Amino acid sequence: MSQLLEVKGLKKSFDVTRGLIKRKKQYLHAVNDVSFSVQKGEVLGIVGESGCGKSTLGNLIIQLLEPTEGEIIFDGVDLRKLPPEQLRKKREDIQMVFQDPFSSLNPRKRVFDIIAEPLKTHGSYNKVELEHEVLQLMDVVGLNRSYLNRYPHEFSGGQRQRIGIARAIALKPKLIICDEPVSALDVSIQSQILNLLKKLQKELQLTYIFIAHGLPAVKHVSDRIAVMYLGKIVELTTKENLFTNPMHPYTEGLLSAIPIPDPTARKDERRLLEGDIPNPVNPPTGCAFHTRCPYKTELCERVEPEFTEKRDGHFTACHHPLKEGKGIISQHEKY
Amino acid sequence: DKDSEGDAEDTNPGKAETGDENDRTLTIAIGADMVTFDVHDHINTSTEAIHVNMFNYLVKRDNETGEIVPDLAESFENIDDYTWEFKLKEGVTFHNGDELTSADVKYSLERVAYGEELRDYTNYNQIKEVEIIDDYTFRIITHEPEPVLLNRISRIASGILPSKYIEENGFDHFLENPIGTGPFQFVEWVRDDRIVFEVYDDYFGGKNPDWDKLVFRIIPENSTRVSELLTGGVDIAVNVPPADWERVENHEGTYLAQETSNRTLMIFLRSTEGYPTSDQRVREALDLAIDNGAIVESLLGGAGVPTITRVAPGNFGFAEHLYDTYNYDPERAKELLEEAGYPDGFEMTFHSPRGRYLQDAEIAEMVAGMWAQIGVTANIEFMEWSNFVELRNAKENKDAYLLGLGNSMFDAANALDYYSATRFEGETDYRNDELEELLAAAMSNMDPKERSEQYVRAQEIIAEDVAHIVLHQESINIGVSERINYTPTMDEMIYVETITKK
Amino acid sequence: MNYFIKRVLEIIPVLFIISFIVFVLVFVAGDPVALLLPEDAPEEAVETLRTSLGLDDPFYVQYGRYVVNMLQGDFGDSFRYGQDAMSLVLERLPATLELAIASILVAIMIAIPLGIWSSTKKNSSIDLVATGAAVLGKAMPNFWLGIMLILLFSVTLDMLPVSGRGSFSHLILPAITLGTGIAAEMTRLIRSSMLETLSQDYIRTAKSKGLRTGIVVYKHAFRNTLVPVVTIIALQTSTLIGGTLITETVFAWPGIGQLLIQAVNTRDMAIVQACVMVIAFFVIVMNLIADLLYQVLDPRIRYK
Amino acid sequence: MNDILLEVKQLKTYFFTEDGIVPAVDDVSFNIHKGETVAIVGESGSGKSVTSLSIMRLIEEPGKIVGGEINFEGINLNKVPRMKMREIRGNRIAMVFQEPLTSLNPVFTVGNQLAESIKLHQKKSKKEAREIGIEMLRKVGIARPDKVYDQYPHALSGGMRQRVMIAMALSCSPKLLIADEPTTALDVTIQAQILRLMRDLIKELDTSILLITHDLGVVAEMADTVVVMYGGQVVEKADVFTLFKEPKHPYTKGLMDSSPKIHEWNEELVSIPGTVPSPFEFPIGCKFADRCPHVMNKCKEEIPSLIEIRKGQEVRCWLHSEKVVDLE
Amino acid sequence: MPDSLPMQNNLVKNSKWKRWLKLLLRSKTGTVGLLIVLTIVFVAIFAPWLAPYEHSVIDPLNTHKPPFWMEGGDMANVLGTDNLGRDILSRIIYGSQVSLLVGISSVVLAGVIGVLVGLFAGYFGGFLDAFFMRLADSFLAIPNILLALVMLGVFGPGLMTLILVLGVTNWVQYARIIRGEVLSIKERDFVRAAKTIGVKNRNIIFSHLYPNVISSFIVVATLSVASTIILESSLSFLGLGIQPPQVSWGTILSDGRDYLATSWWLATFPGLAITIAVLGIIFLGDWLRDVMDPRSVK
Ligand SMILES: Nc1ncnc2c1ncn2[C@@H]1O[C@H](COP(=O)(O)OP(=O)(O)OP(=O)(O)O)[C@@H](O)[C@H]1O
Ligand SMILES: Nc1ncnc2c1ncn2[C@@H]1O[C@H](COP(=O)(O)OP(=O)(O)OP(=O)(O)O)[C@@H](O)[C@H]1O
Ligand SMILES: [Mg+2]
Ligand SMILES: [Mg+2]
Repeated sequence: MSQLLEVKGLKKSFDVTRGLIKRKKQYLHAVNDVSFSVQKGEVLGIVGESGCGKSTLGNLIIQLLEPTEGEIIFDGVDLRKLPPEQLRKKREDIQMVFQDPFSSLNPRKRVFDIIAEPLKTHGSYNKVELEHEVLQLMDVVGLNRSYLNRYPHEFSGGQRQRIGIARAIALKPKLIICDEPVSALDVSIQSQILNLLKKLQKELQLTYIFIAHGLPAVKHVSDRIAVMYLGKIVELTTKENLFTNPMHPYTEGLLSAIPIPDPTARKDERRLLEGDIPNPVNPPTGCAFHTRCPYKTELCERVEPEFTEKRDGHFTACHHPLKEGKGIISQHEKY
Repeated sequence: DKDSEGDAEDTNPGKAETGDENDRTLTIAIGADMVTFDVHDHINTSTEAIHVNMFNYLVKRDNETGEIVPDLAESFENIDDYTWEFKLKEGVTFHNGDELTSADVKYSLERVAYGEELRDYTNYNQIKEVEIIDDYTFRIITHEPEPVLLNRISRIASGILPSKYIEENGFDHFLENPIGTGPFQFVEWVRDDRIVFEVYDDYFGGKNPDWDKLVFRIIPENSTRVSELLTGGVDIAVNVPPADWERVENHEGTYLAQETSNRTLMIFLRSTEGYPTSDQRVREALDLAIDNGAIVESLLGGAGVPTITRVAPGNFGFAEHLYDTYNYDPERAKELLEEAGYPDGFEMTFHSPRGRYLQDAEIAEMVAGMWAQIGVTANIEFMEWSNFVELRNAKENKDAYLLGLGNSMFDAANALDYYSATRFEGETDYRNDELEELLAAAMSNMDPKERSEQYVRAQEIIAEDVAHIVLHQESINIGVSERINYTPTMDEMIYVETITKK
Repeated sequence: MNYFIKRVLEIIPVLFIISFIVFVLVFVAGDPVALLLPEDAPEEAVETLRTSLGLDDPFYVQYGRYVVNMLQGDFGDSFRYGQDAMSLVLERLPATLELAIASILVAIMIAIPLGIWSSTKKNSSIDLVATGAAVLGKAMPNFWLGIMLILLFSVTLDMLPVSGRGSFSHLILPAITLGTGIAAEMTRLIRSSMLETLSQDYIRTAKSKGLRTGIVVYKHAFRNTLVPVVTIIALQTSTLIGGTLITETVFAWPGIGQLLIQAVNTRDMAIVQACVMVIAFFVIVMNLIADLLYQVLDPRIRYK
Repeated sequence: MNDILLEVKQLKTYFFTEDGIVPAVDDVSFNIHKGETVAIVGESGSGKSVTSLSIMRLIEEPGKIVGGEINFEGINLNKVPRMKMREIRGNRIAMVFQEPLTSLNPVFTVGNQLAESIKLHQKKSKKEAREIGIEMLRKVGIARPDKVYDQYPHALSGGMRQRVMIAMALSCSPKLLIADEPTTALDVTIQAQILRLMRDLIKELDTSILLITHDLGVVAEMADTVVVMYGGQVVEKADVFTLFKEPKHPYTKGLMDSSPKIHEWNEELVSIPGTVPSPFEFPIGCKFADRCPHVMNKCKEEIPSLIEIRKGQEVRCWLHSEKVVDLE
Repeated sequence: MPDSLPMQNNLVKNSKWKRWLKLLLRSKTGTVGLLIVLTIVFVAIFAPWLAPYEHSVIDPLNTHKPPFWMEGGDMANVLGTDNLGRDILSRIIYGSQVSLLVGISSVVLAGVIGVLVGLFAGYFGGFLDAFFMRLADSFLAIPNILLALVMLGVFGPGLMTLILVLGVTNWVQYARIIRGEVLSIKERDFVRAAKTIGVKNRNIIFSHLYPNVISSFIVVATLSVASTIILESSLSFLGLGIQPPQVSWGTILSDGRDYLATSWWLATFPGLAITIAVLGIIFLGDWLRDVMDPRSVK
């Protein structure tokens, strides 16, 4: 597998100085020194709690936001160095599936127009070809062809998400960023969309960056998973590793917080994380997680741990990585 | 309900002004604010109507006899064609106590006679000099023989100012704190709201017996002004529109005082080459098409006199046979048009000010309607007064415009001056050589009888030529409270001295 | 940047733009010399005056001079009154402000109860009548309403003075005249934002606590509609001041309106400029105050 | 456990909208015993919230409770006068809503809103209410409660707000707490905290809970009894262990299969085909007929009734109805 | 997710127009509003055929005639005559032409400017936005009627000037509203989606933003036709409105104001016409607001 995307030292800070009385400038480091790479055909999951910078990261990669610092090397070129018109052309190769199926479709456009827009923008099709393409895309994502002339408000959330996916794959992009594509959907629909995404990835050899709140959804599609906390990646490894041998205490807390749909498995002794996520404008010193970490030491309060490869392909930023086997799935459960 | 009645009484100071304690206040509602206290720098009748209560002229026109009688002057005498000698009354004081002397007269008259930038300059620049003989004697010397000098100095801009006071304090101070010799002295001027005077105890004509305080309130909206009168908020309301005459007359506590004014409403026509109206037949046709009587009847409630000349009775040079009559013959008008080559009529532009004269806009519309009957389409353009003035100054007026002219000199000289060729060059371009000669001769003719004949002849020529269409003589229509006696005068001044309590 | 300072600084370009707009208008209006001089003034006199007033200079020179003078607080002299235009305007400002404030109070007194009432009884006949009344208030031209009020309350019922400024009772009719139109707009706004608020989750929460409807409506819902209400009041300042032009004429109220209309009619451009600047400044300040009020009214709003 | 606190009997709440009648809740019955936690699960639009709002009598135009009874401590809430209902609301029955951000009034301080019902129902002075309020905040695990008491909601994080909501709901020690998706808007770690908190508090206060959720994980952790709703109807009702072990209704099964299993590594998720139809598009018969893998002709024609197939488990499905068996 | 989603699905089958009609018939005020507006438009278009007389024909002998039901009135002049003996009904019928023309054209003019400014300033932000918003602030700070008064005073009154002046003074409100909408819409995911696709800015503005803001424009525009009609009457009061022989409701009303105490019908009937028209337009506007509310479209 060859490398498709490499992100190096990516940073994004927002100016959030507020108040009437003049104060010191305040910055919110939504994405704070993030580096990783994605191979062709791989699915990289990104999880983390609300506000930890997942969407910002996605928006940076897709150039909806201008990074404060860092490089985004896509397919061998640094996207930040491309002149505007070339960047516009390059967009063909990176697409996005949005979280909110309601706001991501223009309410005044028909399904046809929505799906055809990328095709019209980047290709030259005549009417017949265009319609043909669009219908094919609709087939691929499982939309009834007769919906061609309907407006978005005439669809349910799941169907809308299919439209969004059709739009994203229309140009056969090399990379698709899915920003919580299923969080807004009902459980029974979530699984339909997850299956669809997975199927498309396999069939079209797509590469995904799959952003999600919770681990359950990520787990089903991702090859590797990055866990974010307060603008930083704290752990990055394969999903098997993450679920069986998490190294970061935050990952452990995340795993144990997942409610298990089995009443017989209720266990009260689960180790739950205490407290809230700290204010990202004034993150804690040292390891940002130390305020909630059950294993914190004095070192953690002072020194920020580096994000390094602790085991083979298993990166984490922790002074006291966990021992193996702290996951919720034991090794032998693995088939 | 009792409560609200009680409330109404003590929350109604507007009414209270006629109550006991305010019994000695006279409140007069006028339509537009006074322009200035600079007596020489306005040409505004309604401003002068206020000024006459705090300034005096050397001589004044007796409104009943039409004669010119002394006011500040004790006596006057025509020394030669160029010189008049005056004697001042002694013991006349300005409101600050200074005594009136010849120096004040010299200052006042020469200021306007020499002040090119002043609006009244053209009516006084005939004066060459005021020569002081002693404190109470002086002579007015003119450039040319001046038959109407007395008329000139008994009207707008003739008020005598306090020269010492002005020299000491500057003219700006005077404008803020004006003083004069009149029966009332200045208290305050709240612009666009009111001008307040109080009685001057040492007035040379004697302290006013009825009024301690005089208030002019500015109420631009007609119906509001009338309402104030009806509710007793004011004692006098000027310019009552015809629609409200009946209300004022029939309302218990008010009556309508009417008088014909010295103002005549006219339609000025372009005699300039190229305009249809340059043809005398067309002008006559337009005149014949207008039923002056109908206008006076339906728009002015019968108040107003249709006329063919603009010199009104009471003026020197009045031509009686042209007055209280009009030409109306639409059939003949059509014939004339046909003769002039307009069998199907023509289209013309008709400018009219709005809100300046009694029913001016309505009159314009009605005239246009009457012209329509003989096939002439008049497109009316109403204009705000300033735009109208500008239009005329720029000489951009088209075929016709409506204008009302007064005559504060009460002499045909002032009125007929308007028909000399130089006066309206580029504006109406009317010219009649015979008329030119007549007017020039009359201008400096010191023989009254002959001069009068010259003017009557001039008016006949003007009427034959239809230099302008003369519509009617306006009326003054003033609403008055029953508690006072007031008779308006033809000159549109409001002499508070003549207003008495019943 | 500090929000407040930023907002205050923003006023400067706005005032400049306004001065420019007005100056252009005045420039286009042509020169007032004709009105200053007697009708048959000699040409030389006209020319002399033009030159002495600087009216011969090119546009940018005139504008530059105007701006420099303006910065020194000098808006020129009124042609009509021969006095400093700005002081004439300021002299009259209190009367206009008095009327404006009274009208706002009238509007508030009408609009708040009516708006809340019709929102809580949505689509009932009460609501319909209230909406109708509000629309009616908007549809009646000020001058017509003013004259009618005078005829009714002063002439026929003899309850209130007709015109002028003085005691409290003088204020009533003009304030009602002007207030009604604003009340109309306000009622509609309060109604719709109340409806919006009443459908919010926290209203459901308040109800689920067992609070009385009155408390739910007046405490929980109404407090939240105050921000739009303040906005509309601030935005209406402009309409309000515009309305005074008419109302002041009808009631012979000695405010800026009268002065301005006369000034426009007589081409007294110094006054027109001073008036516009003062009014604009006032409107801007009102909006600024509203902006600051938002923070008090809605703790969520903290400016960046 | 036999004393019933709340009895919902054949509740019918319809919305008379401009497009027609929406039978949002159509014949729903269940009981809540003292100290019991009953969970209602179901997809969006299945009528969960409307059920809970009906109990609170907070249904608004154009909605209307058109049938059934809601007996709370022996009183039919559907019939009590409004005054009386206000006394019950917030006092005997309290409610926590899904969106902690929008459910708190942004312009009043936390304390103000918290004290409101304490003052109202417990007739306390402002000062006393403050003390009780701060105590409640402490109870729900808010650090520095006296400071938070004077803060505005927007200054708090989602988890804190939800704690405030819970504190508010529990401040008058209600007998019944209705929690409408109390954790849906929260992060997993916070959700776990809140759920644990609720569990601890009800134990302490002996409060019954009606928990509304669509997350089977939450149900499994919290509930004693589960009511599964679909299209405004109860399709299955059982105690939590039975339900998870042997779900009978095809919808319940589908729901369980389609949620991702964190403990298993299976690749393909099972999912229920199709989507919940709009209220007007439901089939005439069984509302689930269109999406059911076991659909029969009968299902499309006639609505099955809720049948107790064994003690404590009721199912609304022709597959489990004697009649169907007969036919076969 | 809004609970109402499934419910809305049902509306799918109706075409847009059918749905509007359905919503219209459901709203009493909306129906009334539409009927009023249609009637006025009809009257304005067919004025020459509907009016019993030419509006400017004067009759000096027949002035101040009361409406037919009063003593002295007759069916020849159903609503009476004015101070020049002109038939009031005819004047009102003809007046609807100019009133509507002024209302609609100035709003269209203002709308074109305002919508364009709003779209571009809102979308691009930055200096362009700052400039236009300061400009907008400036215009907002000057009361409409004041600006109109000064401009008309300067340029002289007249139909075309009036339309231009009102257009120039009113663009701001549209610019502000549209900009506000654009600011929120451009953050919506579908605009971001268009950007990620690489759609050109111009296309984003005209094919994504424009269709989504135009409905608010229509609502506001409808309502401001009403305010313009009222504003025109105020300007007539100041003598700066429509000039004769053209006639608008505002001029009839303000011409008649001196006769309110004596011949009330002169000012009352045009006043009534304005009131009814404004009422109708506002009702229609409110209904449009409901119909076009994105929440009811979603
Ligand atoms: N335009 C912005 N201005 C200021 N702060 C911002 C902006 N966009 C995002 N943030 C802040 O940056 C942080 C990260 O935001 P982001 O949307 O990336 O989080 P997230 O992980 O996607 O959260 P969620 O799961 O809620 O979508 C948050 O604290 C957010 O408040
Ligand atoms: N005000 C209303 N007007 C019309 N229909 C309504 C209204 N409120 C709810 N409904 C309908 O009632 C049905 C049930 O809604 P309810 O809110 O109870 O669903 P829910 O199960 O709570 O869904 P969610 O999980 O999304 O909260 C839905 O079909 C909805 O469309
Ligand atoms: Mg996000
Ligand atoms: Mg719900």
